[in-house]
Amino acid sequence: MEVVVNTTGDNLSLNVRLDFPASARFVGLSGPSGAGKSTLLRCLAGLSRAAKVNGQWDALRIARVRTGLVFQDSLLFPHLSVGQNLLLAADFAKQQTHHFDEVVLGCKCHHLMTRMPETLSGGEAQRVAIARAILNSPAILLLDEPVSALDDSLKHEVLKYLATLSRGGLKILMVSHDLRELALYTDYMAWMDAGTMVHQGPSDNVLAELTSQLPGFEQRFSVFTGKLEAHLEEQNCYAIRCEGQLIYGRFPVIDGNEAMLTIDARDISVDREAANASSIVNGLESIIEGISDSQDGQLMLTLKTGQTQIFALISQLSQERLHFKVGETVTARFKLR
Amino acid sequence: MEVVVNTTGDNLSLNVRLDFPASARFVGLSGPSGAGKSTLLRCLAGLSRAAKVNGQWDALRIARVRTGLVFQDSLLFPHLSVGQNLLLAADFAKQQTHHFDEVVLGCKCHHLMTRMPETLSGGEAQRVAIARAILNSPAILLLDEPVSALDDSLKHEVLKYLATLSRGGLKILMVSHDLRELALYTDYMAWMDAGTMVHQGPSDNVLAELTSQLPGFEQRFSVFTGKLEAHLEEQNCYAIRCEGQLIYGRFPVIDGNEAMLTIDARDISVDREAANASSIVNGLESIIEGISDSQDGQLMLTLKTGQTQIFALISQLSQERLHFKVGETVTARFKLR
Amino acid sequence: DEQQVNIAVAANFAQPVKHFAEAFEKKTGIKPIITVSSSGTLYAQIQHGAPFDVFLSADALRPEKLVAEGLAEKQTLRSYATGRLALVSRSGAPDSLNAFVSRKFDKPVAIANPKLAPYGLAASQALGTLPADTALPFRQVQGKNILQTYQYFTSGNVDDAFVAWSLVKRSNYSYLLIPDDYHAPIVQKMVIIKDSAHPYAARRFMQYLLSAKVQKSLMDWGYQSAGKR
Amino acid sequence: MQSDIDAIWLTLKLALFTSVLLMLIATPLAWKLSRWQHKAKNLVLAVVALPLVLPPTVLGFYLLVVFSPNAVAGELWQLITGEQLAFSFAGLVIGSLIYSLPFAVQPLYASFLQLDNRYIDVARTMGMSKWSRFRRIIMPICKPAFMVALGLSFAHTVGEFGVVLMIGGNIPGETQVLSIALFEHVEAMEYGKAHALAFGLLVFSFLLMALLYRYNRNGVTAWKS
Amino acid sequence: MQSDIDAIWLTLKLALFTSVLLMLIATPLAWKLSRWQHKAKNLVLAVVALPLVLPPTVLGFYLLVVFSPNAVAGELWQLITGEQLAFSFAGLVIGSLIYSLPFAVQPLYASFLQLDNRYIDVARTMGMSKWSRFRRIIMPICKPAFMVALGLSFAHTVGEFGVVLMIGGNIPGETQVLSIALFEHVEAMEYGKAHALAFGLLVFSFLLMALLYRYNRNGVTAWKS
Ligand SMILES: Nc1ncnc2c1ncn2[C@@H]1O[C@H](COP(=O)(O)OP(=O)(O)OP(=O)(O)O)[C@@H](O)[C@H]1O
Ligand SMILES: Nc1ncnc2c1ncn2[C@@H]1O[C@H](COP(=O)(O)OP(=O)(O)OP(=O)(O)O)[C@@H](O)[C@H]1O
Ligand code: MOO
Ligand SMILES: [Mg+2]
Ligand SMILES: [Mg+2]
Repeated sequence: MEVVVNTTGDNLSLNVRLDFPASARFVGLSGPSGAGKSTLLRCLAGLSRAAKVNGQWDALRIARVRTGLVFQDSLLFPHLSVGQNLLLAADFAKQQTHHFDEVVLGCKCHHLMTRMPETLSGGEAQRVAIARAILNSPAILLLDEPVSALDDSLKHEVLKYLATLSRGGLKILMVSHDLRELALYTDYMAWMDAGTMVHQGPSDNVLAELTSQLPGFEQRFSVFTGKLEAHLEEQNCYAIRCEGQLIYGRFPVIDGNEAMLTIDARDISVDREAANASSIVNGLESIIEGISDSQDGQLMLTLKTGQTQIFALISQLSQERLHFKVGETVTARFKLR
Repeated sequence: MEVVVNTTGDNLSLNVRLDFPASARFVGLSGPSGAGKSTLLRCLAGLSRAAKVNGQWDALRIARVRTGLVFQDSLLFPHLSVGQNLLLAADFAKQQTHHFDEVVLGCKCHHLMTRMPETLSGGEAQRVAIARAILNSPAILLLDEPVSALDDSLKHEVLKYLATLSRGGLKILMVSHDLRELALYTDYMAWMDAGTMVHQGPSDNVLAELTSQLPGFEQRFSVFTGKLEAHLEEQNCYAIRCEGQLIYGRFPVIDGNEAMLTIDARDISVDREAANASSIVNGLESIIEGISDSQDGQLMLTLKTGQTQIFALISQLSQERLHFKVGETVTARFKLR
Repeated sequence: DEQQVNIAVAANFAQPVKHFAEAFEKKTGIKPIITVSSSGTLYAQIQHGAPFDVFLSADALRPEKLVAEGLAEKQTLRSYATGRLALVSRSGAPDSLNAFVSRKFDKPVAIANPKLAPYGLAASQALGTLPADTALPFRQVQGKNILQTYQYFTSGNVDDAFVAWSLVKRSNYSYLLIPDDYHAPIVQKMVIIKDSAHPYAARRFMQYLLSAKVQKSLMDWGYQSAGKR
Repeated sequence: MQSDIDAIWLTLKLALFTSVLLMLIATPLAWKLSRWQHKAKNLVLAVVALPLVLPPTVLGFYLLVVFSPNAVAGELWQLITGEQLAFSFAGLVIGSLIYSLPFAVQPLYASFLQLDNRYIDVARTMGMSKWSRFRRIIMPICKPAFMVALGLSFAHTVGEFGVVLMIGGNIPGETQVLSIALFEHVEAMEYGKAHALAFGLLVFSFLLMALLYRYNRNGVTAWKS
Repeated sequence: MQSDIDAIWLTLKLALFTSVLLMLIATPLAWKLSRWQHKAKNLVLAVVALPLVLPPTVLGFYLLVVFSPNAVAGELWQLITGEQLAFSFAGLVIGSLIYSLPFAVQPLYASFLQLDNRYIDVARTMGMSKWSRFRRIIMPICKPAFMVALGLSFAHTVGEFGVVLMIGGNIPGETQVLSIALFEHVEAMEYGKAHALAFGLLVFSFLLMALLYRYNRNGVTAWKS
């Protein structure tokens, strides 16, 4: 996938190049409010005459194929019932790629079919809008914060359904402010600011990059990469050889033989003595490279093992007890999850 | 605060009693999509003629006082610029409770004043809608998913600003699907489903109740309550005596002398031997009361110390290594944060 | 000491009345205020209390009806002019009506609506004098009144029209004056309204209109004087 | 020419009175209709449009009958004001109001139907009175429709003719409006005068309308692109 | 009476032709105008409203001049169709179109301005053609305005009188419409016939309009409460 979009508006000049492997199926897009995410989707959907859009996504020329767009507001046609909205979309599909009832069920709007849009709750309208876009059978589906008004369990059900569709061949570009949501469901992601792409790549890479740059400690991540050693099916996790040591994770990003795991700095603890009888499975022997100043009662240890940098956020209280020093060898530990 | 709302619509019959101490300032409201949250807010704002609304919130009769409402859609007046929208709201305020520039800055819309609403991004419009409601100087502010379209850092800035306002005396009832967001910023919260209140109380209590009922393991919490022993200002944390043992946390909910801490089950690890040289500060000796079946490679240990129930989510891998058994005495450990 | 008189006049006689009114004002100092409309409209308005003093109708019927209904002074009912019908033609006036109907037509011929305008009635009577088997070789279009009928002609949409002599007398168009025995006389009558606010001025205006000098000059306007016939 | 100037002045006065009064009558009527959820609504809407299907002169004739001191309405009016309703300025205004009512009511009605009620809800929570809501929210959002209603009823009153002729009586300086004066010029074949007056009327109206529609500019119109 | 029946039939035909043609002309015009961001827009809008300010008879007179075979338009028409434009049904239709144009254009224009463009964007991403977007999205959302435009122009054509009278020539069965027949009855003091015809016209029009506005029922109107 390689798409270039250029446009200049009153308040934003958008110059973006999306560059992902052809295999990318479910791509995330994030960035601060006002970065131009919605504008980019509008351009990709061919709604901006001024914009120059070039490129293709897995042999689909962006400017040619049907691109469905779910707007940030649901924008259901107010004169049609939910069912009629969906049927209209299906009517104008070039081919029926998806089974009507399946989509309705996947987007959890089976009970809303006879309703008029103005009687729907926020989350209900959002689901109908997603279903409508899918039923139009686009080659590429652009989603602008499609699950922002859904409760957690519905959100995950819908996202899982979208992930299923993307595995079935539908290309999805989804805007969201929830980086974890993107990390969980998308395989690639991009982060934009002020009309330009700042980061893009495999979702976890981007997350790691992002978190190492964010001002607050709390959002910093460590990224562990290495050869995929095993898939422990029964335990439902993967073993990865990272810097010569085995670590385990449930949701690594897997790229052929390589695997990658990202862990929040706040989820990593540091031990001086390797405890053996702990439920914490993962431990990586490493050397303390840096210790930050305390900030709000917390400080960040930067550890290193081989080429891998590990960030561990510990409390000032434990530092006062343990007095970690630069150069010391410790174990960075984190739970398997 | 004690408010009773009854109304019957085509698709929902709402029968709700909100019951919080008078001291409640910042109250959260959550529940599945379609539960009736937005409908409840409309009733409280006096927008539903059919609804019967009775009760008061800290001496304010709900049906009498000015209740500002930020709708799920921003609904900025399309014929007025952002600045004019805000000025109009301020014009119709009964008294100027807040400083105009301060609110504009607090809601991060200082750079948008001359814009027309249709040129705003989703998040920009949301912030302006919040500012507009505040500038109208309501006695009670009702917010319907007000930060759902904001990126993380903006979201927290705006929520912090709202928290400041609530400390300044403004009563806020906020709907959100993000339970953690609610736990962080609200002091009380309610959870509703199908038009009725299912849980309500101090936010962390409700969270704990909720998480123990949720089907998935991942959202289960432990709640630690006890006497507030100390506020370690330098370390920026609080010490709480829970079941005779000292635990530390940065953001407990404090109610006079009592304090309360909630910890995700996935953030608690279980050790057989108490490790001393670990950056994990908190450890509570407890007894294993139950071990769940493995599900997706994870299992839930239910521990007990005194009256406190602790949920710890551990991996199947570590259970295979450590073979925890019911009745065994272990240490539940979690990081200070 | 009545300073004005309100005159309601049928459209076809508006021009002469305006002319006479000027002279009348100069002579008497009474200011005539002239309202022009179709006779039918004026009649309906007077029926419903219009503040007119004198009504100059295009026919005899309406003033007589007003008298019969007790809305006008019976003793003031007078004919003030007699109209004459003319056939105006762009391709040169025919010598007679018979010669006219033996022409070929590629446009309709305009007459006034016989139900509404006395000249229309006269025109249809005139056409009715033709031998019974004469099929008229043209389509008729009808104007609401005689003036509209004349406009069909002047605007070029018809080339022949039956109009009032008064309309064409001073024009450059060639016309045939229809002999006045081809139709019932177009007697135009006037009457003073019963509730007139200016009965004295109205009488003076009436007298002025019937004065020999005015009656004699009617011919210049395309009317015959009232007394004739 | 004096009579032409009188007629111009009278016409302006009539059109202004009528269109302004019409807005005052039509706005609440259209609003109520748009918020009314009753079957009879369609009937009321149909009744409002009815004056249109009668030829103006005929409508004027019936109004004349009703306005006559012999009729109840005319008698009542005379009792209250001491003046006759027919052939008076007030009569002209009433006639024009009835004839132009649909042009004011119906565009407003359509626009009010299209309005998103939630804007009004927001205004209500902001403590705006009914009148403030109307003036500061509804009116500006529906401005195009107000302009259309005002423009159509003004123009129609200027050009209207049959009704006014019938109930006004074409009395110079009192009820002789421009349209009748113009009509007279045409009828009297004073084409020079007629052309001048028609041209003047067109230019004047054009300027007035252009001015009116200019206010539409910064309406709710910007193109979300 | 035969002539009255002819007149009724002709009136219906004229009103139907005019209002349907008017919708076909007014809709794209109003749409273009509502999407046009140019200063000249106000001028065009003003021009559209202009026919209204001329008294119908006067407008009719000028049309008569233009329709005449001596004028360019009339000559061209005669060349193409072989028929005269004045006194023909086609002429009536053209005159009515011009006179009723503002009633169709302006309500549609106001409604199109109020329409949220993003609905059209959604339709566009759904692959709808221009025509589908219009028929399945724009028209239903703006239905109240379409009803108003159709209703006003139909009613106005039925009642319109001056223009038709002037350019029609009152030819029975060809250009003698109901309004003229009704006018004749009134002027000829045949009040009984006039009342009967007026009453019939009112009842018929009322039924027709009520039917028309019924279609508004399930519009975009439900009360979000
Ligand atoms: N129609 C418009 N006219 C002018 N400026 C616009 C328009 N639409 C958006 N903008 C501006 O362009 C910038 C990008 O807007 P966009 O909606 O793409 O942001 P976004 O990344 O989607 O933000 P959010 O997360 O808040 O939805 C913003 O500053 C916005 O104010
Ligand atoms: N105007 C209405 N007419 C009929 N039913 C309605 C109306 N508004 C809401 N409902 C229904 O009432 C129920 C509650 O709606 P409400 O908007 O209060 O939900 P909510 O809790 O805010 O959900 P969400 O989180 O999705 O916004 C839903 O089933 C909704 O479909
Ligand atoms: O003046 Mo008339 O009433 O047209 O014969
Ligand atoms: Mg956006
Ligand atoms: Mg809601």
